[in-house]
Parts: sequence; structure tokens; C-alpha cells
Amino acid sequence: MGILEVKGINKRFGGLQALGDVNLSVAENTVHAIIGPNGAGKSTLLNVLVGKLIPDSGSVMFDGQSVLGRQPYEINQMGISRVFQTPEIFGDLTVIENVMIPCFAKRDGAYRLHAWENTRNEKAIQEQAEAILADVSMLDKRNMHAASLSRGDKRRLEMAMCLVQEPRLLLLDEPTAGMARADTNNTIDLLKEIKEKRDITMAIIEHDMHVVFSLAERITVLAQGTPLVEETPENIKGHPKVREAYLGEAQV
Amino acid sequence: MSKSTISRRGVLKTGAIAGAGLALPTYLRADGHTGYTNAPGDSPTVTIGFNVPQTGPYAEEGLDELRAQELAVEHLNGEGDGGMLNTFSEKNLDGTGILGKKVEFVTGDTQTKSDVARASAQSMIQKDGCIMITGGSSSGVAVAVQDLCQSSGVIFMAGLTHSNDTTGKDRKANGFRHFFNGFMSGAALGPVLEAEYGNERSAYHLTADYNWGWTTQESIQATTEGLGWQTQEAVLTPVGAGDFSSYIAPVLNSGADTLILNHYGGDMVNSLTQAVQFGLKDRQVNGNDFKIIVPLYSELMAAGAGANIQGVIGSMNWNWQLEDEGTKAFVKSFGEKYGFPPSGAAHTCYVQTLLYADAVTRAGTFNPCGVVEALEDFEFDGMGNGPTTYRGADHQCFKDVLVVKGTENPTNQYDTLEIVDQTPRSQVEYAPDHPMFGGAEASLGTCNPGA
Amino acid sequence: MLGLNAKDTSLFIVVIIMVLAAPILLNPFPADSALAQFNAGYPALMQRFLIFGILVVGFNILFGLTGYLSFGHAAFLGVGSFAAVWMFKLLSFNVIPAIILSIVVAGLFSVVIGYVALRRSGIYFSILTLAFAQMMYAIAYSDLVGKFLGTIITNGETGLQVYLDDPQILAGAGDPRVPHLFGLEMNSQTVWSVGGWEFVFQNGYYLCAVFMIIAFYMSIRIFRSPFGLVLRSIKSNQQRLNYTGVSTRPYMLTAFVISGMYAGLAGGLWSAMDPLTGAERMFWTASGEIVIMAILGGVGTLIGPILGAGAIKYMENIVSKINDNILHQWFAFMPEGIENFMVAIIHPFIGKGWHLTLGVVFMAVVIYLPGGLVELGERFIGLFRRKKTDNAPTGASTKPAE
Amino acid sequence: MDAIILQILNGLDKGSAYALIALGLTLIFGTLGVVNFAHGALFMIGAFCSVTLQRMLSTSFEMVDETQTDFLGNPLKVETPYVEAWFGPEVGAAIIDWSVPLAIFLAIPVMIAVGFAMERGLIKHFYKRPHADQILVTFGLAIVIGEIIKANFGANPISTPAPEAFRGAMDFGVLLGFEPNTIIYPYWRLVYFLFAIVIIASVFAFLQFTTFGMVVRAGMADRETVGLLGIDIDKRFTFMFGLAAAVAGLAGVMYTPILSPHYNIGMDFLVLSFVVVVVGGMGSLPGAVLAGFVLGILQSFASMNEVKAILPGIDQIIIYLVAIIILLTRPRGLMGRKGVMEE
Repeated sequence: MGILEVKGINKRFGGLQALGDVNLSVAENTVHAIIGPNGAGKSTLLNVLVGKLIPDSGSVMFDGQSVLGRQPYEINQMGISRVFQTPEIFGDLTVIENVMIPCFAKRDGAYRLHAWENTRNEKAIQEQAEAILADVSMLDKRNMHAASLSRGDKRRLEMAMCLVQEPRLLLLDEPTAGMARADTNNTIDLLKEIKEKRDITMAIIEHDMHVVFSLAERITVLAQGTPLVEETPENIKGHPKVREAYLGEAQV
Repeated sequence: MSKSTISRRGVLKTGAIAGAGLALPTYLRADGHTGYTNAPGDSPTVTIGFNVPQTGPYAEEGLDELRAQELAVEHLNGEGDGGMLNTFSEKNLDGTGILGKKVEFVTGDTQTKSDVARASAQSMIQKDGCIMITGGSSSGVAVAVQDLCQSSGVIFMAGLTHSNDTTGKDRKANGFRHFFNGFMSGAALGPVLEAEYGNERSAYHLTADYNWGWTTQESIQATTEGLGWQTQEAVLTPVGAGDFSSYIAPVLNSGADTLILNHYGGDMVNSLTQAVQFGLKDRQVNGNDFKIIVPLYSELMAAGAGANIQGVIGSMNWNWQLEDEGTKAFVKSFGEKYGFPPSGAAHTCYVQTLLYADAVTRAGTFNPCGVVEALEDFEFDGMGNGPTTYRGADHQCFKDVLVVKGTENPTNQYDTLEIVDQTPRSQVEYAPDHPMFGGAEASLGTCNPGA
Repeated sequence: MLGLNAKDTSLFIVVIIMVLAAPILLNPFPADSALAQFNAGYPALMQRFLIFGILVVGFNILFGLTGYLSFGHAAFLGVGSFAAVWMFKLLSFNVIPAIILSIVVAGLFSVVIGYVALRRSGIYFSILTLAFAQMMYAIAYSDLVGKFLGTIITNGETGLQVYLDDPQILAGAGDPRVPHLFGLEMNSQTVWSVGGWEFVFQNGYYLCAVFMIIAFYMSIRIFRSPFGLVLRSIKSNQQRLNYTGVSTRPYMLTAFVISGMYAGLAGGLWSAMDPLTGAERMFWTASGEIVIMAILGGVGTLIGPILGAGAIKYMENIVSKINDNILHQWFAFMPEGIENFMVAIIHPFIGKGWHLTLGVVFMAVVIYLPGGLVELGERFIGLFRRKKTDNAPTGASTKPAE
Repeated sequence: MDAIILQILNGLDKGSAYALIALGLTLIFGTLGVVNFAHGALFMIGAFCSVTLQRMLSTSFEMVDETQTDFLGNPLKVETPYVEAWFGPEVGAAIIDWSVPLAIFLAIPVMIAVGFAMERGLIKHFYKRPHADQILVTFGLAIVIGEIIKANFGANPISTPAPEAFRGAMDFGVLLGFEPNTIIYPYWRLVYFLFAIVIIASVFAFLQFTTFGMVVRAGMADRETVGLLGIDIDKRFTFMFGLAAAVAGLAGVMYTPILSPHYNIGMDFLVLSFVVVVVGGMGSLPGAVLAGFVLGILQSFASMNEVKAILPGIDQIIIYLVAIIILLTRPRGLMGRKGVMEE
């Protein structure tokens, strides 16, 4: 029984079957990659997982609870954090403030009228935020404006914002899309480091095979909205079905 | 400070006074020892405030009021040709200011907004030391400023305000209105309407949806129903609606043969123009020629509506084409100074300023309570409206009312309105506790000298 | 002090001193000098500085922190004013129940309007607030509710005022006939004359001052709180915030209601200072003026709203009164041709043309100075400091603190 | 029945003005992504083109006529317009009489120039800034334009009548088989309606059938892609701003006989036209036109006595009520694409 159980998801957009009978099980403390060619339904599946889309049928259970029909913030409160394709951070705030917000969200829940306390007096939150910044080696940039960070640092910051909530599942949406090779490698190292330091389940949606094979313990291949195979990386590489449907076609 | 290039003279003066100030004693004063607000004491000058709309929809009227007020100050201070001072039935004013004090004035912009008008009047009272406020071009503002003057302890001489409420339910002891009102319009129009249009008509009212519109409609309706006219419908229109077509169109087949536009300013210009476009003036209903009536006219509205007002009947407080000596004297001074004839709004403000000055002179004091006493039930003549009384019970002036009509063949650009009749004062009088004027509950309160 | 850090404490103290000493600070010129027309230290105007200051400080909590541009904020000011005058009419001229009710009523209105309007964001939110405010304006201006019920609620365009025959059930026989605080009349004042100077200390002004100081203090607390941080993050990236486990709508609604209650307080105070209230203060251009004040002062800053409100009210009441005669006096020292030329150049911008100045200044601020007067001040100080450091031979690091 | 037809006619007329303004507003939003709060001011500038032309044509010289006297008893100065002196009194008077339609020819170059100047001088610096900033700066501009107009033309409404030939009303009902004199409609309003239809049709035809229009439409759909094709989209968008300004201006020119222009009509129309755009759907041209007419007709119906008897004052708030309901139930408006401006 995985921590995330997706069963029989169907989603149609007009005449297009975006997802057809998707079943997926992500086991706890593994890195699970979901790959597939363009238009395979990866993004649609992710949007279902985070509550942005409601499927026509099927169920998504996280740790025994359904996530369907819940708002993104509720799903986050259940313990699922999300990293975006392009880093989504609070550009107008400082780095440390960026990390403090998820800390407050974790501690206080989706809403709390803490309008009278001074943020500076929240020592526990500050320490938590500093610790995670140290983890991603950004402590020296704690007072910088987030918008002025380099792209790699923005990615690190976003990771920190997700990790500080100690999510039970981290969803990564093409975390290296559009990155130069060096940045991609840095990101892979960062993710590896994270994985080594803490027990965390990750689900990565990714296009870049290099990233997938560097990180993933299990891989699900999606094609035309349906899972083709689910295997370990070693087995995927030589899998005829995958080669036929995906790797062959994509000339990777 | 000494580097300031704004005004060398000012700086010198400032420096001198600052120097003198060091030698002067310092004292603290709570109000209540001077007798009344802004008492001029032994100052050689006295300041009055001209609070008129200089921006906003009635800015043109406000600026015309301001011209007349400046003229009045000139005349009070003995400059110019003296204007109505020469025709005024009282001869107390001799061109030496008021009670020997030179008259100075400050101006303010009401924007035709009550809040702004009150702020401006407060500044005149609190900062500039004004002893009297006059001017204004709408009833909402007049009521608001009148209330303020009452609580601050200065006199308010209303400018153009036509709503019954100003001297009706919102009357105040410190406030005075020379201008006529909605009830008087109705009463004055009555005989003319009867003579011109008979007793068998059916009227359709379009009324601006605010206090002035309501009271005017009420007054006119009472008059026309008294003549035996039917009231077909009375429709409220939003202020500033712009396009009135959807209110005018239903008039066509309503069976009404008279349209009464209880609109003022831009609303009146637009609704009248559009009513004419709908061919109402050329229509025949119930065997009658269709007629349009505009209860309250002003020269500026007439200019805005252009040819559309031709033949349309309405009422006015005063018109520059009157033939009496007072009017002639005022039109001459005004016309020579500014190059065009004064509007009714200008006239009422000019007269109000002189009346105030005269009342102070007769009372022998600037104390508002003295002025109130001097003005109450005061009778005068020679101010362009014939014999006039300031009624003590509600501080409303009673005088003849003009009924005018849009000129059919104007000879020049100022010839927009022609006088049809002058309804005598006895016809437009009413009891101070008339139900349209707040009934028995309406009360002036007591005069407030302020401090 | 009071849970504020050193920088905020000093800002707070500066504001307290400014507010308390305003009757002196705003009257720098002797009463009968030529420059006295630039004095702003008379009670009515000082009250408005504070009332609009409170209003814009509250608006800034919404717009400055969350970036949601409400184009209908004046509606809450109007609602608060009406509530206060009704308290005067029904209970007594005591200002305390009036102000309390105006805050409560404005709060209730903002809960309802906020709940609906906050279902949308961006320009849709602006249009929704504008639509609500215009509806409320139309209802108040023509007293549609009153007409529906066959009574008077807002008394239409003339405005609501207290009449002698109003019930005033709590009024004692000896109570003043003007707004008062347990007998202390709002409009009574003490004048302090020093040489040519006259300084007026009015009870009403100091009541406003107390509320201003409280309102400003609360605004600092909100700005520095985790709640304020969340609001700022809404402005920065609402999507990220949603995926961070924060439900933005209740936060927005809270900010909306707080800022509506600030507006209600301002409205209540306004009625307490000047107990006649009309619908026109709810018109959408009045809301636009609030936006202009916030932008001009420096949106999202603590002190900006107060500066902006002060600057606009100063222009409205002082600059609008400068007329051509005064201009001629100023330039009298110049040769006549140049004098007339100068007057002709300046003429369109002063007196009745002050709206033009307002429009031009506002555009200039939006284009060149998004941080408003606060940014201007900072740049000025920055310029000064840089010069200093440039001159300093040691050449210490000029890196800004943040 | 006749009352309803009359109100539909009135609504169509009001709607034409709304639709024309909203059309320009939507063109600007759709192509440039700018929320233009100064669009009402453009309408007003158009209206004042009428006034200006009327004044220009009426420019007069003075002659002292000793036989007549003015209001002060001095000899009357008779003013004769130059056009009457040049072309003879009848032709001259006719030219002045036709000044409103003639003002179209003044308004087109003026409005395009104003539009260009606005876009190049101000708006282009705001493409990348948030919508709130665009609203604010154009709101400031609207104040400035209104004040400049006031400084030059005063605050009073200025009478700008339609040509004599169009001043009456036609008996529209007879055409539909009603009794004579039941459905009367002013000629000028019919002219305005037809004029609006022609303008709307021209704009759509221009966008539909010219290459220029096709590029612009493509740009509205996906600006970046079109930019990648190497087409200088910016220059075309500048022109679109000029076009939108001209549409608003022409709407203003022809509206003057219906509504005497004054310095504040820009602001009066601004709020309304935004409501129209939002109801139609931000960025949808057909939506703007449809919403213009629909709101015009709704407003007319709400003004009917029968309706007001049930809901007093509904005519004053109907527009806002509709806007609120539409925004809450269908935020993309009647015909807007999903996702536009929903943020």
C-alpha cells in the first residue's frame, strides 16, 4: 500500500481523452518518476493530484484520505508540497520571509488571524527557516530580495519552502525544464542531498531522462493518457514497450 | 527662510512681526470671551467669505456669483459707481465699508459638494476670520453650509438655492435666503399657465431624484392640480443621467399634453434638448398643443439648451431685462465691468451682500444675533425685485416672481429669455408652517453668536 | 517599545509628535503675514488631515499589502458617517456610541461586499467594488431605501443632519447641542497667542489625534505581524501561497474588513467633527481620491498614507485658494511683463485649476515615483548620504542595508 | 407594445454609444493588454471636436451697428461669421448648421494623432507594468484631460445642435403598422444608430479582411508567436490605439446633439463603458458590442414606469447589478475567452 494511491482516473476535455484509467501507487520513501512524451497527460495528472482539476471518475487517496475535490491549500495541509516548472516564489519578499510563510502555514494551518504578534518575535519559526536555508546553502542570502536571486537559487529557495513544511510527499513538475546542463546537475545534486538527509517521498514528473535515471527508484511511463509500465530504472531502459512507444519515437 | 524667493515683502513683514513678537506677551485664551465668533474688534477691516462653486457642474454660475460679490465689495468700499447703493431704499451705506471697516473678502470653491463646501466655509471661519459666508449654487450645499454657519456662529446669506427645504425644514436662525423657492415657482406659474394653457391639461413630470427635485415637483404639482390639471405620471430620473430618452419616450403615448421638467443645470439642458428632439413641441394631444414647462430657469441653462427653449415657460428670481431703477443700476455697473449682463445667481449674491452690510450698519454690530434681529421682518425696495420683505419666521424673502419664456426670435446672444409676467408677491406667499416647509415642527432655533 | 522594534518605535514617536504638535507645526507663519495663507493649522483642516489619514492608512492595509485595488472604498466611509449621525439623532450627541456603531456598521458592510467581491481578483475585483460602491451611492443619494420603507434613511442629496425634534433618547437636559465626549464639546478650543502667531488647540482635533495614533499603531502591528507577511505574499504570488497551504480568501476578507472598519472609523470621526453627512462622499471619484492619496504618499509604506492624505487635503484647501491677485503680489518685484507672464504660466495650476495640478502630479508619481513621497524622501536622503560617502576618503562600503 | 418598441429603440441608441466606446476599449485591451481608464476622455475629446469646429466655423468679425443698442444702451456690435461673409449668408449658415457631421473630418485626424501621442508618449511605458498601474496612470490622464477641456471650454454644457434637416422626429410606428404618432423617434438618433452600425461593421471588416487586421487578430490571440514571426507587431498596435481612439472620438462627435458636451462626460461614460467591457468579456470585440446593446436595452427597460413601480430606483442601479451578477456567475463575460484576466 503506497502513500499515494491513484485508482482508475479518467479525464476528458471535450473529445480528448486526457487521462484514461490511470492507476498509480507511490510507495513511501521512494522517488517515483512519471515520464512520457509530450501530451501524454503528465501535467493533467499532476493537476489532478494537487486539486486543480477534478477527474471524471476514479479516486486519489493520500495516506488513506481522498484528495479529490479539495482546494490546493487543503491538499498541502495534508502533507503534499509542490515544486513548479518555473520556480514560484514570493519575489517581493526577502529570502527568509519566503521560507517563514510555509513555516507559519505548517504551524497555524490554512488561516489564523495572527495580526498582533511581531514576526521578529517568532523565534522558533525563524530558527526553523534559518535551518532549512542552511540546508540548501542559502543562509548568506537570507536578507536578499527573492526576485533578485539567480534562477538556480530561486529553485533552491522553492525547494526550501517546500521542505521546511516536512511534506510527506513532494511533487516536482519538471524541476529542470529549460535549465542549462550545469544547473540541471546542481538540481539533481540538491535533490539527492535532500533525499539522503531526510525521509521523503518524491514524485517527479520529468521529460529529461538524465534527471529521471539519476534520481528515480521507480518509473511510470505514461503514453496517451494511460500508464504503460511501472518498473525500476534498470528495467525501463531496456523495456521494449517503452522503447516502442516513447524512447524510439523520441530518439532519446 | 531668508533664502526664500517667494515674496520678499512677505519675508520682511514676517521678520518684523517675528521680532516684535518676542517683545509681546504670550497669552492663552479659551473661546467665550469675545462675544461672538470672529468679532473684528478694533481691526480696520472686516472679512467676508464668498463660497461659490468654481469647479464642478455649476462652476459658471459660481464664477458669475463671484463677479457680483466682488462688485458688491467695491461698492461697499466706495469704489466704482455705487450700483444698487444708489437705488436701495435704505441709505445707511455710504461707501466707507461696513461700520467704517473696509470690507475684505476671501473666496472658496464648493465644487457643488456639501463636504467640500463645508470644509471651505470652515476654513473661512477658522482661518480667515470671516464674519459672514455667502454664495452657492445648489440647495444641498446651501443647507449644508447654513447648518455649519449656525453651529459656528456666523451669518449665512444663501446664494442660488431654490429648494423649499432651505427655509423650510432645514431653516436656521443664522441663515437667510433672498432667492425664491419651489413653492413660489409653482404659485407664480399658476396664473400664467392658466391664462396660456387653460384648465384642462394633463401633466407628466420628470423629476430629478434628489431633494430639490422632490420639493419642486411637489410644489408645481400642487399648483397645476389646483388649476384643474391632471397629473398623469411623475417619474424620478437619476441625477446626471445624460440620456433621458427612455424617460421621455413613455410621455409620447401617456395621454399627457404637458411635460414638466423638474431638472436643473446639465440635466435640464439634456432633458429639454432630447424632449424637443422627440418632437414633443410639435405634437398635438387631446386637441391641445403639447407644451413643456421648466419650473426654474437660469441664463446659463438657457444658453446651454440653445434654440430648444424657445417658447418654453419657466420662472426666475430676477432677470437683467427688468426695467426698474435698481436693476438698471446693477446691470450697468456689472455690464461695464465685465462686458455682459449679470445672471440671476449673480444678482441674488450681490443683493445678499448689500443686505448684510446694511443690516450690520442698522444693528450697529457685527454680532450675528444683532444682524438676525435687523434682518428679520425687514422691508426694503430698490434691489430689482420691487418691495421685498425678509420674513422673520423663516428668513425667506418675499417679493414678486418673474415668469419667463424662451425668446422666440433672439436678437443677440444674451437675449435668451423674455419676461412674460411678474406674479405679485401676494400670490406666492404661504404660511411659515406650511406642510411643504416642514410644517409646525420646522424651527429656526435660536441665533447663535458662536464663541 | 510596545512590541515594536527600534526603527518602528522611532517612526511611531515621530508620528505622535507630529500629530500632537500639528497645531503649532502647521502654523509656521504669523497670522497677519503675507505667508499666512499657507498656514494649515486651523482645526477643520487638521481634523481632515487625520480623518483622511486614518482612512488611507486603512486602505493601505488592503491595497498596499495585498495589491487588491478597491475602487469603492469611499462607500464604507459614507456608511460610517451615516451610522454616526443616526446615533446622534437617536441616542445623543455623545461621540463614543456613534464612533463605535460606525465601525461596526462599516465592518458589516465590508464583510458582505468583501465576501462577494473577493471571489474575483485583479481588475474584476476593482470593477466589482466600484459597482457596489456606485450602487450604494445611488441608493444613498436618492434615498432609495428610505423611499422603499416610506421614511428617511439618508435624506438624499441634502444630507442627514440632527434636528431639534429628533428623539435623542439618552440626551440629558444639560447636554451640549453639539457632538461631545461626555460633555466635552468637540468644537470648543483654546487659542494660544505668541507674538504674531496664533495656535488653536481644539478638543475635536485631539479626539481625532488619539484615534489616529491608535490607528497608526495598529497598522504598524499589522504590517509587522505574520498576518501582514501573508498579506504581502498574496500580492507577491497568490498561486505559490495556495500551494503553501494558506487559504488566501479568509486572509483577504480579514484585510478587507479591517480596512473597511478603518474607513468606518474615519466616517464616524468625520460625523463627530461635523455632524452633517451626505451621499457625495461615497461617489466613485471619492474612492479614486483615496487611491490617489495612497499612491501619492507611497503605497505599502507605513507613513506614506498619512503624507498622501495630508498632501491632497492641503492642496484641496490651500492651493485651491490661491487666486490671481495673490499671484500678482508674489511676482510684484519682477518687471511687469515678466510678472504677467509668470502669473499666466502658473494660473492654470492654482486656484480653481488645482485639479489639473493634482492630475499631473499623480501621473508623474505613477510614472516616475511608484513609491510616492516616501520614495522621494528616501532618494533625497540617499543622494545626501552618497555625497557624504563619496567625499569620505576611507570609502566605506556603500552597499545598501537591504 | 408600442412602449416596448420605443424602449428597445432607445436602448439600441444608448447601446450604440456604449458599444462604440467599449469596442475601442476592448481593442486596446485585446491588442496592447492595457486597461485604459482614459477612454472616456477620448470620447470627450471627440465630442469637443464638434464644439471646436462649431466655434471655428462661427468665428466672426464685429461691426458696430449704430441703429441698434446692446444691453447697456451702447451701439450694438453685430457679429458676422466669416463663412457667411465668404459664401453668402445662406450657404454660410448651412455650413455652420452642419458643423456636427462635418466635425467627423476634423475628429479623425485629431483622434488618431491623440491616440498615437498617448500610446507613444505614455501607454507604451506601461505594457510591462501591472494592470493596477495602468488603471492609475490613465485615471490621472483622464483627470488632466478633463481639466484642460474645462480650462478652455468652461464647465457648462455647450449646445451643439444637429443639422436642421435632422432635428425633427420620424413616425417610426407607421412603418410597423401602428397608429400614426404612436412611435416617434428622433431622426438624429436613427442617424446615430446607423452611424454606429457602420463604424462597428467597418472595424470588424477591417480586422477580418485586411492582412493588417489579420496580423492584429493573431496578435490579440497570441502576441509572442506573432512577434516570433518577425512581424513588427508594436507598430501595428500603435496604429490600433489610434484606431480605438478614433472610434471613441467619432462616437463622441456624433453624440453631441443628443448630449450637450461638458468637461465631465468622459468620467460619466468611463464607469459605464468598463461595466460594458466586463459584461461583454475582457478582450472580446463581439462581446463588447453585444454587451453595449444589451445593457443599453436593459437600462431602458429598467426606466419604464411599470418596472420602477415594482422596484423603485432600479434604473439607477441596474447596470451595476448586472455587472455584479455577470462577474460572479460568468466571470469571463458573455463572450469572453476563458482565462483572460482571471488571474
